[in-house]
Amino acid sequence: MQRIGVFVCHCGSNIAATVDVSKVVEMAHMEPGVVHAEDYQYMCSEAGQAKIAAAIQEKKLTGMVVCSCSPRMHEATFRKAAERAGLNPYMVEIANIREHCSWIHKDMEEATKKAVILMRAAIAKVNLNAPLQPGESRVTKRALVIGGGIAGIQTAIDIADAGYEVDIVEKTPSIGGRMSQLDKTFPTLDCSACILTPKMVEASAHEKINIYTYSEVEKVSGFVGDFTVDIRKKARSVDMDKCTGCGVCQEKCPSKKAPSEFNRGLNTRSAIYTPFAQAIPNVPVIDREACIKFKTGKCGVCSKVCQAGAIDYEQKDEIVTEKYGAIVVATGFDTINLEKYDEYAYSQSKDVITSLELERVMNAAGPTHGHLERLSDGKAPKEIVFIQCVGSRCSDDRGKPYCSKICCMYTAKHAMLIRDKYPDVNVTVFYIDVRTPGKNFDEFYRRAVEQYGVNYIKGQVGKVIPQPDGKLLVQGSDLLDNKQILKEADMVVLATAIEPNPDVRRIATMLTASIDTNNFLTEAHAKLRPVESPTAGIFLSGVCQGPKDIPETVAQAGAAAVKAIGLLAKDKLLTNPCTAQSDILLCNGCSTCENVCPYGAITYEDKEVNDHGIRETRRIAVVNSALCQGCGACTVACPSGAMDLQGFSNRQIIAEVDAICR
Amino acid sequence: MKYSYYPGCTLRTKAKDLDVYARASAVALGIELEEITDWQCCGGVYPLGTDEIATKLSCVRALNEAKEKGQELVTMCSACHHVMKRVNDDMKNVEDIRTRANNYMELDEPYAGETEVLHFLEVLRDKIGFDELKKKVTNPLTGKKIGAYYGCLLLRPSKLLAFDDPENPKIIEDFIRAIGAEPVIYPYRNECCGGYISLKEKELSKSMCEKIMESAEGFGAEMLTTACPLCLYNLNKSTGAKLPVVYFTELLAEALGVRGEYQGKSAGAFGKEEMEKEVQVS
Amino acid sequence: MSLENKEFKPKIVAFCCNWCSYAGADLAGSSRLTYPADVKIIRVPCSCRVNPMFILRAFEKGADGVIMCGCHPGDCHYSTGNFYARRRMTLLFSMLDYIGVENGRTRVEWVSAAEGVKFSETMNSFVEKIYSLGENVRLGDLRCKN
Amino acid sequence: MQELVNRAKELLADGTVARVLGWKAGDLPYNPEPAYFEKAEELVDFVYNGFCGANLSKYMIEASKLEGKTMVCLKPCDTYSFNQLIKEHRVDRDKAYIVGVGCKGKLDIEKIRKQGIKGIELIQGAELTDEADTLKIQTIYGDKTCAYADAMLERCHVCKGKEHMVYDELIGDSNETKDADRFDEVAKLETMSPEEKFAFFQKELSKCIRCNACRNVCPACSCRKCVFDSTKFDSSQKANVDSFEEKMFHIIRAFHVAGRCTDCGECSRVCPQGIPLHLFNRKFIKDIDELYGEYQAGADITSKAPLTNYTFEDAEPSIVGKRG
Amino acid sequence: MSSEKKQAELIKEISGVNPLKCMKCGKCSASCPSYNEMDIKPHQFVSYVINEDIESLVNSKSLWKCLSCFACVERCPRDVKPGKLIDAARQIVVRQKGQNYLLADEIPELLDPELPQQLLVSAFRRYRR
Repeated sequence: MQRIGVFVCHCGSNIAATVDVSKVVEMAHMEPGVVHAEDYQYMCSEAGQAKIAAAIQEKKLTGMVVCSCSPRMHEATFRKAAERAGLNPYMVEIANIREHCSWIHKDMEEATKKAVILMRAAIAKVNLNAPLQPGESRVTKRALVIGGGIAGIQTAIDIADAGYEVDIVEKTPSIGGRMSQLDKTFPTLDCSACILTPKMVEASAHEKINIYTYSEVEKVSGFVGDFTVDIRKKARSVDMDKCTGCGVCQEKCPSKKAPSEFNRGLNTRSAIYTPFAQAIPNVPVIDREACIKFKTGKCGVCSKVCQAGAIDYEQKDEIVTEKYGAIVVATGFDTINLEKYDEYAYSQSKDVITSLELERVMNAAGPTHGHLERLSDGKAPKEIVFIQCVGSRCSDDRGKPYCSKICCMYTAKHAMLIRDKYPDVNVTVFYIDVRTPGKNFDEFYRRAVEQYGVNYIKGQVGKVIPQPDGKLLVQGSDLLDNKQILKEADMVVLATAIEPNPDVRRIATMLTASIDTNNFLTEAHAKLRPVESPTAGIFLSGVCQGPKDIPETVAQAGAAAVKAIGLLAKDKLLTNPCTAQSDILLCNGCSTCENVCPYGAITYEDKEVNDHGIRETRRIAVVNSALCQGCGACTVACPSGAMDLQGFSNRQIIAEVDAICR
Repeated sequence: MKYSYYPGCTLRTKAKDLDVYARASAVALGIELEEITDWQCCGGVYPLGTDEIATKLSCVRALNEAKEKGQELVTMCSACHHVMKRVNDDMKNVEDIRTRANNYMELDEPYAGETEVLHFLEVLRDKIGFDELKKKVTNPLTGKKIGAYYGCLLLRPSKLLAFDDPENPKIIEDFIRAIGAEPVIYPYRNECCGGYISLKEKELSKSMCEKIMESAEGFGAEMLTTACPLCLYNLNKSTGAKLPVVYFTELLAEALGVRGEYQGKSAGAFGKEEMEKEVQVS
Repeated sequence: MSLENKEFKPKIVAFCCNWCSYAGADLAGSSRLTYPADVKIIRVPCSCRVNPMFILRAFEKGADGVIMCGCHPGDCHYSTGNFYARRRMTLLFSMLDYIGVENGRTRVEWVSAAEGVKFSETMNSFVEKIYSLGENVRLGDLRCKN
Repeated sequence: MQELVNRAKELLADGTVARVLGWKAGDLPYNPEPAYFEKAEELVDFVYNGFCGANLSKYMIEASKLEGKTMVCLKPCDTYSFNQLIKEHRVDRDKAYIVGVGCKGKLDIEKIRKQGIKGIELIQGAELTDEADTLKIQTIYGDKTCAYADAMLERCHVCKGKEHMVYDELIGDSNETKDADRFDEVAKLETMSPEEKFAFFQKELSKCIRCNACRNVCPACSCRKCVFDSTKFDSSQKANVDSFEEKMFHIIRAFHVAGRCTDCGECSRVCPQGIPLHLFNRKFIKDIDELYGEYQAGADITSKAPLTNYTFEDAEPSIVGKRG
Repeated sequence: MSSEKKQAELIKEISGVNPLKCMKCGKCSASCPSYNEMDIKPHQFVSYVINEDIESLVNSKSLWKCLSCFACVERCPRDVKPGKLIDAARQIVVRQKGQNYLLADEIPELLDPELPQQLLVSAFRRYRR
């Protein structure tokens, strides 16, 4: 029989206001095996933990139940406390009487009853707990960063500076990401390239950083500390070692009709191309879809003009397999498709553009060489209307329910830059709310209004109406004036909602990292573990976790790096001892469990058994506890019940069921 | 291809053209439109109130008849199409309405939205295909610049009607291309003409129609085409027929070369046999 | 009369996977989204840990409804656990339906860690369903009832 | 039958096999039982007739542990079970010399009795070689006849076919006996109201005496120790005191063999209470076929079993309430 | 429950709309073709229902200026659909006896020979009990 202690936490008033904690303590005494029960204000506090330690030692406890907040919150805390007092940490069970009880119920009697039942279930379970010892696994001292935008670059540099090897895998031909497409950055109006390019150079020159561009993660296996990753290096058709980056091939390439990804399709590029002048590596790729040589077999101009002989039409995709201890996801974002928002006439007029397209228009390396002009006729606009929240804050199925966070600030930036450079252009912004939390942000927005005379109108736009003369009639609300206004404009700029890069779903599935309904990666804790995924060894950097501006992204990238470094600094990791075990006397050796194990942790061995006097050799399932992650799929697949999961055994769960239904 | 056909009240009276030319074209296209027996008017406007049942029953009756015949239900009129589709959606997805309506109806087997409702334009696009239609055109309307006027009922609410992009539709434009003419795209083609209020708020609806006409004209349209009797009436009435407005079925019949023979005929002339006879002759 | 007056308080067992649904339940809690206290949650590592024996055991001991929640298909922390669970539960529920146990007493719902609202809505609707079905008399072990 | 005996003698004589697994006559004309024969002279007791319904594949689990090969007689339907056991590493293919025996449908003594034929002394026409389609039955009340088809086991009316899935040699021909669809009964039950279904199963299952005959005969129920006998689930050795116990036992038993059950029908054949236990297994088979694609356990030894397989698009459990 | 509250609840029930979802962006008013004719603007309908001032709503001429064109319904980013609220208010009026907006006597003068049936039928459904 166990000697169980029950510790009921008030959590200030979080629990005690709705649950009669003294009643719970009283009821605890009536449960089998309970030799000690007490309540305290904050069990997780130092004083609370001291009480636990004292009880363990004085009452010689062999198991304990803490009735408190979610085990996802403080199970680790209480396990450590128990261990310090000499109790095996796996003899601790948590009854979640806060998130699952006091916070959701109003009636004290009802909540108290439920808390008692939850406590009973935990006691019933702990009665069947057995001490467990974690195993050890090694840590590969190398990190993988998926995505080479500012988030990935910053994370890689920080990890590399701490002395660990880092690989960056970037899908496109160059690192740089979205930030490389921006013209200026708020709130200081620095030139984006001027602050990004040095970071790109630093990453590429760093002896600890290895960059795979034009590459994708193909397969991930393993677990924290010991991931194995296949990386597909897509055929560049250019030998990276030979190419000098002279650019002649791009100049001479006769196929120049492919839409430029970098310029958001506003102009075209050659079939052999580097996305932009400052690309790293400065080695072009051949877009085989656009290349005449690949389409027809004739041409070969690039090969002829290449002095270095770097063009290789025969190059094939290559799979590189690497081991990593930690993986950082930094896959970034894209703007949403505006197909469902055609009331803004995006598909009907060239002069309705997204803000990201405006960045390219404003940029000296962009399609208009930095001149502000209408894309339809090249004329200089006199009236520009900005529309905020296009696709953001939409609870219907057209857009995104969240605020994209960056639009208010970049729209103020655009408005300000236009008014600064072209004082004769009128700028109107239709907004729902202007959201500017951040250092010097509201001041920035107010400057747009007060110094630059940008006309902010509170109200959404209902329809953009292209006119026969090429002008755009913007029909919107002015809610403060209670008017519907019709405004003639030469250009309309849509602050389009951002969404996680569409690849993230595939990557999350490979990493078994969870993802929310909007395809943002979920953090382990919204407040306390914002840069870790709930999946151990996976860290989150940048917009893949939620909308962010550049300073926030860089801050989070650094934080993700620190978390990864903390992991890589360890030589060994303790493994979860809640793994499956096969009972050799019950195992049929039928291989059913092996077929459902996602980790290949189950193998079969011929073992000599002594089954109540019968000695024979049997085919028996053996679990490799270093590989087993403790999901339990095998335990249900096993018809004989030979396979059981430590910490969540059949009898333990049944004891909980019984206690709840009692 | 055989469909249950729901003409609706207006097609029997003021909008005969919409009906007659549709039937003529159907024959030419090898489609059989079997008129629903004893159909009753859909009411012309979808009752938005979630507690309205009685006003939906005439639609349920027609839908159920099509279900029993195992046919899809086709309408020509935008309003009928709108009301039918939405009532059908209620019967399919709103348990309360389905139960109550079925209680009234006393059918052998309860109706639960099984019938598919199609606008004739959808039949042209999805069942026949505009490419196929193009092949059957004998008298292409080459050179005609035609503006499509959608109005509201065909497109909205887009989730329920699932007809076309509500802000940038293209079904009528594709239709116009198929019959050999040139579509004129203008921004007000999905803006309301104020049809429903044209009885009592004549000034208001007039200003709306003028806006639409001006826009279409500005973009070079020589005529407008619509699927809605109310829009046709209102646009003609309120703007003094600045640009001619015709039903899409009339254009279709003309392109298929069957317009002349049917001009001025009533729907009665379209018994199955007569139709076959007439088409063979032509 | 006395039977009718006796207020029916159902016993409802919810199996929640540790990574998504249990976290979703925590989020429902921290967002103060209420659902009836009749629901008691049992934490399992993954929905694939839920043995049909557990569900039958719950009914045997007097549960009126059993619901299992896991990560959305494709999002399982262990990659494939919920796929197996989905087949197992589909077959089990079909069998229970086949022997005449009201189908509404069992349910599977996929709830992610971010779906506190869905968790609470799911529990509310499930409890409502169980109230409408009333006490479970078809599967219970009569010895467990008074 | 004589051909079988002769072949068995040859195989024993040339040392190919160490023993023969077949049937020997019982104390009544209709109850032959599985038996091992290790010497040629023992084979005088060997029988193979219409009452040899027993599926011998399960015996091969133990026979696989013995020295030398065992000649085993398997009917077409038995070979599915044998294959399934190979797949689960429970039998050793190399330890078996499989003689695929012909089958013209197996007989059910209960069906004969139900026709009012009692006091049976002798039955003619049950031999494989008999061409007659009626049984001549000598009883203490005089001679009776019974159509062969009317005396067949339910499972033979829905026979999976004459083909042996695995064998070393074939002896004897088989008849086509299928004249019904195996899912008809299940489909009929599915259309009943919950009350009717419950009443039906309540009535059938309340007959169960937990004798474990179904479990003992089932080739898929081959666990070394059944969960209902182990301490792993707190479910062991409980007295059968309430209606739930049988349901739990039979549902779990069916669930444990789901995707592995070859529908050999032995459970129903051996049930002393006449409970149509195959209705549980067939329900799972029908669901699997409908939801995950047709699957016949034991048809091969490589395919993935339905419950250890999945697709992303699998039906949700809520489909249960939505179907028919 | 006060009668104001009852009326507000009735509107919510008939329309199936939860006005609290509104984020006051004004897209409905920006889309409305009848905006200038309305005394209570589409986006304001939501506040009137929240504030339980149904009296003002049912007396508003906006009820009769609404075209039921669903532009606001289509474009509302929050699934509030002011058009449905307006229709519900109109229902409340026409369900009260003697509140018919269209009187039988005035029909003849409104008619013209070209007028399609549909217009009359729909007018009856929109304006009369």
